[in-house]
Amino acid sequence: MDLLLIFIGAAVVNNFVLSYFLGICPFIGVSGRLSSAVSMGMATTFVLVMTAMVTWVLQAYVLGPLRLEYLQTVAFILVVASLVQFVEMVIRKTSPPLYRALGIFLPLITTNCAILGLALFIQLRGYGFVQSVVFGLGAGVGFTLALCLMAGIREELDLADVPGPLRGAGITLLVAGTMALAFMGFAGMI
Amino acid sequence: MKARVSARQEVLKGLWDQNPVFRQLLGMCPTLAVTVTALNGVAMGAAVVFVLVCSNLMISLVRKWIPGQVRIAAYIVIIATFVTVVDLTMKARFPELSSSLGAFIPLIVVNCIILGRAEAFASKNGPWRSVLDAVGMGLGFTFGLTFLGSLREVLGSGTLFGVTVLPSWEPWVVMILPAGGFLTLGLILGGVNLITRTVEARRRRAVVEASRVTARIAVTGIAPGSPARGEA
Amino acid sequence: MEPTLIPALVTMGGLGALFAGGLAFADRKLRVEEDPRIGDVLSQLPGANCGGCGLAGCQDFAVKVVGGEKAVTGCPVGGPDVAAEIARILGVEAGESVRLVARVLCRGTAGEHAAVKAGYVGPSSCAAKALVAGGEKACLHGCLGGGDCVDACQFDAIVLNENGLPEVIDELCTGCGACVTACPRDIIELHPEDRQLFVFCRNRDDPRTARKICAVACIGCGICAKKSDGAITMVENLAVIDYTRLDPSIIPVDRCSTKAIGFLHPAAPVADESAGQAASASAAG
Amino acid sequence: MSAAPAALDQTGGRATPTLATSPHLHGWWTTPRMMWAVVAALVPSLAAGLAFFGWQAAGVPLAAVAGSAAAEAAINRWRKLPFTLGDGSAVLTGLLLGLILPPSLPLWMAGLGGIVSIGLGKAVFGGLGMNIFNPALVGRAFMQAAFPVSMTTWAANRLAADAVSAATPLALVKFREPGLGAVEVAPPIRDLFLGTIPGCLGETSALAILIGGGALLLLKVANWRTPLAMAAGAALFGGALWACNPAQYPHPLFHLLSGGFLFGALFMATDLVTTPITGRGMAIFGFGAGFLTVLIRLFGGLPEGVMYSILIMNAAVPLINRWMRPRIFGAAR
Amino acid sequence: MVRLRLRDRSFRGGVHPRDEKALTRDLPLQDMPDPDVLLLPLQQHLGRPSVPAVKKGEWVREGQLLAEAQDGISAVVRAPRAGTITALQSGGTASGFPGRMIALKPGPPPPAADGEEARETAPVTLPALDPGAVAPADVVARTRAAGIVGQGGAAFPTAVKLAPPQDAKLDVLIVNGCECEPYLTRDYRLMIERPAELVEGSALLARTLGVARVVIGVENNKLDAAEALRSAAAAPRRAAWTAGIAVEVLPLRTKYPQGAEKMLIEAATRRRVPPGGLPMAVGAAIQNVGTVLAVRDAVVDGRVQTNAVLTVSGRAIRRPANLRVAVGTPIADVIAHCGGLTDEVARIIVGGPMMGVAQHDLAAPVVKACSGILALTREELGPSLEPGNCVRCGRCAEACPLNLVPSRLSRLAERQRFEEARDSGIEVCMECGTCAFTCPSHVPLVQWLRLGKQEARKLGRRAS
Repeated sequence: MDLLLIFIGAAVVNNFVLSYFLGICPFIGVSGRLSSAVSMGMATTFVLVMTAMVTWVLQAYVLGPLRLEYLQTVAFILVVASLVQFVEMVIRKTSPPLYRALGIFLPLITTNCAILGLALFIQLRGYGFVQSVVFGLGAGVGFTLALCLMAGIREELDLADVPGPLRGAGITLLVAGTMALAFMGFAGMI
Repeated sequence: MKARVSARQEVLKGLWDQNPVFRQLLGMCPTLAVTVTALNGVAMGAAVVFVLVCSNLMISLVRKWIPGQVRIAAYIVIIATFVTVVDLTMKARFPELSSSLGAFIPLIVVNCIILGRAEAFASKNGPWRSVLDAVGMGLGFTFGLTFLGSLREVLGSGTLFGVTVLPSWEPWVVMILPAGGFLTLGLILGGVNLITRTVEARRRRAVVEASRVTARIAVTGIAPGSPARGEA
Repeated sequence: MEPTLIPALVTMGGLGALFAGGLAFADRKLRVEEDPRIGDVLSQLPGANCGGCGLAGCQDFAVKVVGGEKAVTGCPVGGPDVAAEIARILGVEAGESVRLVARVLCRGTAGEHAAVKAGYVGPSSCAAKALVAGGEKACLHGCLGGGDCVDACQFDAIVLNENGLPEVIDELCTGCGACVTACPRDIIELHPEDRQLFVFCRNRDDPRTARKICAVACIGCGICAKKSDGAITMVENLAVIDYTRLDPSIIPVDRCSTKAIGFLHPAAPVADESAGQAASASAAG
Repeated sequence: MSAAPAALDQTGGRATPTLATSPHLHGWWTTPRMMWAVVAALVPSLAAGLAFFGWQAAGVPLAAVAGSAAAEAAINRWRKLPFTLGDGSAVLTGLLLGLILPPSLPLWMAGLGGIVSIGLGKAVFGGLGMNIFNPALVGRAFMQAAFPVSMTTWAANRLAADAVSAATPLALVKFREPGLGAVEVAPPIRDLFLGTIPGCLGETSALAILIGGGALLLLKVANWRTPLAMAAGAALFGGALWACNPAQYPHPLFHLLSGGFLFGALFMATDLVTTPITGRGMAIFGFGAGFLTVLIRLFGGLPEGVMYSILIMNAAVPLINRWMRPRIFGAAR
Repeated sequence: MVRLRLRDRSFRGGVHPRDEKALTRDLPLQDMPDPDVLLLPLQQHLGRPSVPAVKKGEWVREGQLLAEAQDGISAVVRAPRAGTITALQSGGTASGFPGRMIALKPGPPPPAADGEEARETAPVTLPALDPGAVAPADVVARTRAAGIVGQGGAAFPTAVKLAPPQDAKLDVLIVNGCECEPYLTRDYRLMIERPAELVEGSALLARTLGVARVVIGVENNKLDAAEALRSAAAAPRRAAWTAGIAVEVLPLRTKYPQGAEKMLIEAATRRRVPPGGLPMAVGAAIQNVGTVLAVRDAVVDGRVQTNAVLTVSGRAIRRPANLRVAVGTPIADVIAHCGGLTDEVARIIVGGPMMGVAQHDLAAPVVKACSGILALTREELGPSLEPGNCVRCGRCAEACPLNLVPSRLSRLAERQRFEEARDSGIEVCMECGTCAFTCPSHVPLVQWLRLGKQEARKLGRRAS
């Protein structure tokens, strides 16, 4: 039950994009087409889960015992960036189709605030290993959900007469704002 | 590679032409998250300016020694170090501000502006220009954040930098909620685009006017309004 | 200070060395062959992987630009400088010496020169109009006046003038050819900027019909062709200019009864030396 | 030029030949007629609201309509678009908004809501037919977030059995004393049906809503699938919970009749622009909205969830339309 | 007795425009006197134009060959009346676009010159054939020689449809008597006036195609026609050779476009023709009642197609009528024969109001497949409204009998995203106009769809 709450909380109620403002850059950048949005969402979810595991281990077995908490930011980002780059290389070599579908999004994810944000949240809330993984998964699903909804809307808006100055990022932010208003309905659920 | 740019222009481009908030749409996460008040905007901007200047300078200095494959990781470590400095300093000196900015101070590490400037500018230019670029971009970011923060603070609480400016204002709570951030920035972006488009259209219209005049001269041989007209 | 600093340095140094070494090794082992230009383009990009281009990061953008799927100006962060650099790498602006400009080859103003057969109800787009009995004008080869070319131009270089015909603003025209493709009647062509003599009509109807439906149509009389020394030929009742053989000074433009053939700027002797001579010569003769 | 004018001369030259594409006939329903029909269908609800809350309550819908109409006219004028108040959509948006605001709301707030509805809900997308979210609900959600206190202050219903208390039935159930069962605090179904309870101007009387909404369904201005599916979603989910624990959770009929459920189902979820275009899509949309409504009501922090559930489903409409595209006639399964 | 049943068969979607058939339904078919000049377009059919076989100034007999078919899907043009060829010219046609045509002035031959033999002046006739004994190949040849084209609208050369490829397995002939277009009563009059010949012709075509079953589909607003056909189809009244062929008259729900090929086949057989497929894909052949009668007349009576049967109607026509006119009669003459136009005329249409073509040039002639000439007033066209934005009400998708989403397809075409439009099935659209009829915003859906189809076809078919 606890894990379910963590999952729903991260996926819907406190959606990373719509209520924590994490991962806004890809949310605006990669939500133009639904196909890219799905791939991006899946790649991000993968990295989030991986980050949750790796940073938890790093914190529990290296930084914690050595009392180096102040190095968190540096260590986490280093680990995440290197790991993502490594995974990208592996996928690229081993499976070109998978690389085209997911891999090309990986470098974009390193600088996604959601990744580092997740790592920091996990430490802040003191989650255990399994909780961290579920939290990462929930955050990833929530990110994918928001991204896909937005991509669907933007494909629809491609056919609409959005006023010139608002086209692109402007209308995306306004839609995101309205979605944030709508998601306020979930407030207080967890 | 490009025309020589004056130091002044190097700084100024960040303020409007390549403003990271309004034009390049970089660093959106903190832009939206912390701009609940104008003060937050200034503080966040200052932190970014510091990190940007230091990291740009450092990267520009060591750029020749970093091998290509690991340069991103190296840059991140450099940036992360300065971010940690800022984070710890703020926690010690301005605990209130630090808590209101929350996780977004450590998250400066992954702010696209900083890594972007490192890759795009500092890794290719000398230390002096890199610092100028950093100052310009940082100030542009600060300006964007402060503007957004002021607007949201005034509408959302009737105050500016904590001072009441609209005494009998019924606060629009929505402005300090996430939704308000998205909506305000979306509308501001629309406004900025409207301004640039209007300017551009005016420039275009001037060109068209000029071409019309040329055509008329070509047809009549007389420039409109020129003294020759009377004789003809 | 000392005791805290050492483990910190060791940890970070260790982590850094570990990952740097691993990545360098992996890079060597797992390298994938690709177009060298992708790397060159990539090195010009900001590298922030911000997704501002709508693609999955700078690498993806570089691949798409090299592949021609994305415009060189597609990176909003890089701005014009980066675009120029990418263009240089791709050789997009490969030494084009003659500037091409779009030219509209119809001067049949509806209701004035060109007969109108009926009122039209429906979308104003030329392509849609052409489907309904060929639009309001009786001429099935002339400008439909719906402005599809205007919409197609990304540079605002083409406007519908007060006569309902498109007009190209030379200064803004980049010669991209979008209007040429957009026009369902093929009345827009790209020509060198300084070219002056054109046949401003595409009507291929028989002389009687042509004369009836438009006062400025080429009626296929062939007078210009006869005196052109072979540079103008009559194809399906329409005068066609072979610019490689053209000597504008010998073309009897003033003998064209409908003025379908003529100079872009009729009284612009300065713009084109030979055109000017032709104008004055014919005026004298 | 041809014989055409000659032949038409038989009419004294008054008719001109026309080029136009087939079909040459059009059905009776036009967009303005549909919009005004919905406005007319809202009259019973408005009348009931005025009966319950007094003539002064008319100010709120009037201010909302004025705000939205003014915004529409101003924006179109600025963008140099044709004047569109005649198509009724701006008036409809304002009226819908006015009917889902508390009767005691300050008038300037209602007007602001109307402006936000049109500006943020419609104009930014390019005007009629282009918007993703229901404009009236965007305005309502904005107001709810902007002025949470004013938006949850209710006037007492003059015709209510308890004409002093001013808490809505949903709030009574949501914020009841621990230990009390849902049934004990909920008003009788008869009051919910007639509307003699506190609440938003147009939402209280199920009877009035059913009269207007039913007419729309019969005229086929609104599609019956969405409201039916929405009722089914709420009744099934609410009913399942009620069956598990009747003391803790309210009866499904309570869900259907209380708050803005019927109003939302019949007037908001049937909005043409922001709901799916295929029958199956409408069913999914409605069911989802009904389910989310009950979810938010029972487990969220707010007593009412109709508005949010419809807005959330609005966001999913492009995806629903995409996946529910009908199979072309004769295409293989 | 054929009764109207609420559950008569039909198809999904469609619309119910006011049928307005009362204007002409009770007016028997009349012959119209010949006009001064007949204009015979060389292209009165789908496919490539025919090639003239006569010269200017020549005098021709009625039924004489004027133009040869150019290839398989082309049809011959025969002289509708005896007369003199006055010109080979270009002129306006009812499609709205100009085309080549032969001008023929009806009249007696010029006096024979000295020493010349008096020429044959009787109409050209083909030998009458015995419908019970004629070989299928001869029916096809006769249909081709008579220049018969489909009367259902597309004007497809009928001979081609009567000779399906060897591997086609047909088991039913569907005769289209739906006449779902409002105003038109031409098919209705034919069914009422010539039921026996229609049944005979249907049996003839069934024999030619090798099928044993005929279904005549009639909308249930024409139950008297269905009744007439049913009694004509009753076994005792039929010729002996038709005994092996079952002829069934099937009342169908009155709904537009019930007469569309795919819709009628579904209603009659519950089979669905796949997208891009022909009726033969589901074992059905389909012919319009007018076509069936034309083939029957050509075989049994040896007559060539020289007349067009059409309805002249609309509230802006002074005297509506059902007429038999010589092919090539200018529209203006037909209108004049019907008393001319009233002042209220807003649009003149050739064909039905749902799929017909608005006319700007009334000098254009009536062609073989012409089903009607309508002159409508402003009120008849429906509510007057400036085309507005799509409000995504979904009425077009609900009404589209082919299950397309017209609003989206038209928007894609408008935005020139033809590839996506093609992938969403725009080429399946038959331009029946159901979507645009029902659109409350009066979006010109059919026009955009037509553009989209044209461009999608240009893109070429991608192997899928």
